[in-house]
Amino acid sequence: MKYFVQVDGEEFEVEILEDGRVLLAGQPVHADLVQVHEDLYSLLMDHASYELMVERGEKGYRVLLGGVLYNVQVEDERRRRLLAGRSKPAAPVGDMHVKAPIPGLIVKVEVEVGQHVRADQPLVILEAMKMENEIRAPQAGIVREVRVSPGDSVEQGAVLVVLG
Amino acid sequence: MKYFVQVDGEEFEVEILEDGRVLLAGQPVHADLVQVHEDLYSLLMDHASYELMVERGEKGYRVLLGGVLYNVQVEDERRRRLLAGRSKPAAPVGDMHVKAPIPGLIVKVEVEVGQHVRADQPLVILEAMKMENEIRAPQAGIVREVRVSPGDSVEQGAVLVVLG
Amino acid sequence: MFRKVLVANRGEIAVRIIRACQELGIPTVAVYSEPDRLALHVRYADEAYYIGPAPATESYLRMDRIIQVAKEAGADAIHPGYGFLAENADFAQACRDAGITFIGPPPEAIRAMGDKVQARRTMMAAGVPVVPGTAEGITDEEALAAAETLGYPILVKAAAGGGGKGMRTVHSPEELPRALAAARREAKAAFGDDRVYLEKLIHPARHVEIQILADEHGHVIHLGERECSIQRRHQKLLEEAPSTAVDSDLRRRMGEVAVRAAQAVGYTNAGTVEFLLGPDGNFYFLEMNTRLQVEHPVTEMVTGVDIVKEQLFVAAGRTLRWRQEDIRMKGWAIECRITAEDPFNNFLPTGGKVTYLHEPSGPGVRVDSSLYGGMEVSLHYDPMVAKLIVWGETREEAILRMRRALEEYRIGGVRTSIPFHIQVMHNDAFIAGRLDTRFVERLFAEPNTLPREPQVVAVAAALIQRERERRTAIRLKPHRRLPSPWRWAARLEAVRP
Amino acid sequence: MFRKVLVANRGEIAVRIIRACQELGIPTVAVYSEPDRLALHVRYADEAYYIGPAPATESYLRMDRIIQVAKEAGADAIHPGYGFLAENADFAQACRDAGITFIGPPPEAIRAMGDKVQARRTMMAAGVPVVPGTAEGITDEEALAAAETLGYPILVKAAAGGGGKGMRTVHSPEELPRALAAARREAKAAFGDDRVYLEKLIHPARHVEIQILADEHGHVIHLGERECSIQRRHQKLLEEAPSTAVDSDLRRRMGEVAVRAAQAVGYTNAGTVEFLLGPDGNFYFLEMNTRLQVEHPVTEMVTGVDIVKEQLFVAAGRTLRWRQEDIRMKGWAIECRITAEDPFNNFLPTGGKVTYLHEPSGPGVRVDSSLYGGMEVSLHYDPMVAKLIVWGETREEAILRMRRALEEYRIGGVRTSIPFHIQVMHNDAFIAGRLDTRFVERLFAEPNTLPREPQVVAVAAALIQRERERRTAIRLKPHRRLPSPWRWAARLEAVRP
Repeated sequence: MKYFVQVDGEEFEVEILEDGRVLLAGQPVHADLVQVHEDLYSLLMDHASYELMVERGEKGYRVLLGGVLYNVQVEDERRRRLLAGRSKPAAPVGDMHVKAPIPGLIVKVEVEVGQHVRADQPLVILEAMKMENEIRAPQAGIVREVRVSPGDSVEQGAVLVVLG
Repeated sequence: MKYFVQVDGEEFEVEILEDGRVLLAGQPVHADLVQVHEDLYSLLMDHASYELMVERGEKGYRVLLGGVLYNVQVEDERRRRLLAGRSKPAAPVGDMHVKAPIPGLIVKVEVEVGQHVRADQPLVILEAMKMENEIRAPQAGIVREVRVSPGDSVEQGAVLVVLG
Repeated sequence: MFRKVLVANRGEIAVRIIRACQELGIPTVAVYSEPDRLALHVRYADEAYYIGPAPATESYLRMDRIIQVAKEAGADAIHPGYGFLAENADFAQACRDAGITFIGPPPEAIRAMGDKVQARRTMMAAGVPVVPGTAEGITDEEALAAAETLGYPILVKAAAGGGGKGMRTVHSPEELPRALAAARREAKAAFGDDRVYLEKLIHPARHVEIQILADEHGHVIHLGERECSIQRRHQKLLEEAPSTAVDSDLRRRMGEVAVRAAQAVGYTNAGTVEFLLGPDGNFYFLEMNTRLQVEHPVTEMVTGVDIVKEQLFVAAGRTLRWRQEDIRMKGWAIECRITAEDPFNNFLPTGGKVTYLHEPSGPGVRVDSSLYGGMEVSLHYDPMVAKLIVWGETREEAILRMRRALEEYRIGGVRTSIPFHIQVMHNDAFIAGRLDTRFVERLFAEPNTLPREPQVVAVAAALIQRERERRTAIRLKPHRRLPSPWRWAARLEAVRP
Repeated sequence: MFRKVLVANRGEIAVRIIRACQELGIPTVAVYSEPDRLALHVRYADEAYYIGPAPATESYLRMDRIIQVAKEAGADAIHPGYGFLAENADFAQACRDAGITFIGPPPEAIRAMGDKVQARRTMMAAGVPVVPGTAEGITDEEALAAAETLGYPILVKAAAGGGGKGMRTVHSPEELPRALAAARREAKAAFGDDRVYLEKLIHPARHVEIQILADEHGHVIHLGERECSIQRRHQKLLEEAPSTAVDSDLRRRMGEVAVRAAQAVGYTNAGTVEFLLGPDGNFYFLEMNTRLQVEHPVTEMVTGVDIVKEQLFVAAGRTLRWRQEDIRMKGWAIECRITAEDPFNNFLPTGGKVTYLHEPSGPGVRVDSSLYGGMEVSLHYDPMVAKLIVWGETREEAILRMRRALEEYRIGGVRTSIPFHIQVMHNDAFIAGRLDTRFVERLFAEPNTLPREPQVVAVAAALIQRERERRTAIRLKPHRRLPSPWRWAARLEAVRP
């Protein structure tokens, strides 16, 4: 089976043969991966020893290796063939929900409905762990909704602002 | 429910009421036991803090606390009532199987069938971990069977000698 | 010595203090809140008392309850650790009134240093250099005028503050009103007091502090400096001792000033005098932390003095066991604060269950930790869950040792600051010892220079994905035998290139 | 310095050596057998090569394969650790022939010390005192006669021996034939050589050894002594430095003799000269271990010298970084060997899976360990899985620190020697420093004096039993809601006595 692996946007083709042999971009590599515990893996690749922490998310894997974080998506050849007929998935459209990353208290709301915001512009100030945390816009857009007011307590994951 | 707990042969009566209160020999104690992980427990008893390693065996519990090992059997009042009509369980009768505590190689057999042995007398010499280990008689008796010969490889739990 | 010591804290510092007591043969009493029932400090102490639900105001900040527990348990001394009640003069006074020794300075010294403006005045009178600034409790209008006189950039600080809370840097008059408002809000929330004051910003500055020990018989010594410039939003992340900016002459001068500062307020027990060290070698008193510091271990590693044990001796009325001339710094120590924060997501605090834990050890490595396998990291408390400290003969050895220790540290289930520290240990400016309080800001502005191995990650991810698919396939065909163990070997020599 | 170092070992010592290399910036190559794929040394090294199945003769003892891996990986040096190939002169020679540096003494020195009888002769010629005894390879009849001359008790020892294998103590002529037979059998099995010899038993004796460091430029120094009297069946269980029986004068004299012993065989690198120290202060050469010792960390803790790094420097041809007068012992260090053996069942080796692991840490604690959560402890190798080492300002502090560290150490799923060490740390003779090689024998003859808490155990067992019954009951009534978390609180203040 062939896998197309996106590592921080860079694509690698990894083929795993039925007998366990591994080809990276068509070249054989000697790869031995063993799970140590849940998210912890040991990989020996051409005798080099690596330890990886692998978190599974909705969109793929979040891999930590040697202090560097990699965001990884894996697609196998069957799935790629299935999708080949269709157009490439477009950039995300529709509204973007900005959520509270931790539970806390809304101290201040910095934007109003209808306002244009730049990427990284502060939207809301959330107090948690006794510190004020600025919640910033993940991308540019227009504020469609503001769902919180100063003094509100919010749970983790609560939608604070909707950008369009 | 009342529990009769034998700790290294000494009996303690522990009553656990429906509401969770605990009485030790009829006296209330403030006891809060929480499992940390599998065999590891934290107990707060009248505010004193203890950590116990508890292994479950066939015959009861093997408890390690502060470097001391306790062999523990627990019987609840229902079971005790059931057994009350019967005579006390007699001392073990019948044959005693002396087993290999670790896998290894039989180096020497020190006894013969028919021989009287004292408790703690060497029966067999088992080489394991490159050391010779003397397997001794757990109690006095007569050698009924010798199931191994020098040169035999034995698995853990293999019967070496039967005492009667 | 004390009959029994109550530790009025949680986390790694409670464990640290309990260990010191055990090593002196003193029984200990822990207190704990609802989520801390299984915390290491509860399990390691001789006795433990429940004091309330998770919020600190209902448990670890309940002076009345803690003193009541001390009485009930027969404890004749209380160690407050850091944070919570450690710099609360009322608590120190309440202990004294209850006939219990507060293991720390007298309430008068806490008060004298606790009010930042009064402390400045006292220090100026004692001949201790201070950063130019304003009086406390100024209005926004006064602040605008004072800032013009001092010259930008300036710092807005909370009068009752500490630990970076209620503190803001301001570069221009336009930013000032917003910064004042934010600082007042934070200060109000954290301390119930929204008074602020201004200070000239020394730039580029290092944050260098001097550890003090003082007994009740008039002896005050210092244990040299700690370099604490690596901070994010005024929170220290990483400390070392000694500092690459301090030579023996500067150490002696800063030490003498720090001793004078402690003497000026009748200080006893352990404390820390924080200085800003300017690029010209001038240093300015910032504040005195009238308690044990988080970063005390780096000083212990280079001086061989066990600061917590010394606190216990001194609080019991003993004479300091060390004279100034006995104190020598040997080698180099570095501490990384391991926090449950995601360095790849703006250091947001992360909770969760610790599913796997493997802490580093071996020569020259010390871990002061509150972690255990199965622990639920609570968002109710400070995100610092452990401290990794190393010692080396030289700074180079300490850095290499810290790298290997960080690489060995495995915490499953909770995101931590470990990758941040790995990055620092490979940063050229850090390795060269070129530090100031803007270090972290610059670090985040630069691209990460750690070697990237995307092809390794790609192969691992493909193998993991294949196994997931295989498991799914096996679940659909329950009669097929599950291969065990979970493993793929591609060891056939034939495929080797 | 070396380009790349291959570590020809496993377990904690492989980890120890890899850490030292990492801290010097030297890449490392691990080798591993089938069951060791996930061992820490494999995961911590830069590279790892599979060398064969579990039995050591097919993996860690395969000289040819190890040298082949070194060549393939481009390693220019091999560290043998201890055990396996560490004292194998043929291996040292094979490395030399392959152009690879053997990190240890030259093969000639290994040979000279490896043959116990030749070593005795060499030592006597060099003026090193030795225990009276016979030549090697004596017959049983010769042994009986010689024993009469030497006087009982005597020791039967294997000519090719080491580590207590093939060794027996004999108190009377009647016991001798059986002891000779057993010693020959063990020696044959372990070394393929059943020759034995006799030695007078010094009694009561301490086992005290001197650590040596020697470079290739004629410098030999010693790092003081280690006390290793706490042994069971000639296997060391616990070591300390310094020894309570050695003052500075005796240390100087033993050190000088040890240096002379090393010089007599042209020794280089790290080594240890073992002595028996009699009650009269006389000491006798026992043997020289021509390798790194298990217990080297206690010397590191009191001298500040990193012995493994020094081995690497010296093997690379550098001059020793220390002169004899630079070496000072500071404080006290104790090491407990943590083995997978059941101290409540005659120290029988125990295998199994490590289901929970929490290793101690904090000030003054070092753990050199091969353990990790999920590890399968294999019966194929030495049962020592970790070493717990503490340092204290004084011996008393070291003992108290060791107690708390042992109490913190939690290994689930595998029985270990930890309870034995707790008992030692509470033993009056140990605390008083009254040690000799019969210490363990006496300890087991005495009743355990640790405080017993049967009532605590009874309450815990009843609560656990109730929970088991409740769970069973719940399984029978699936609609009843399972109380969660698994916990019983009896906190109602009403029940407090």
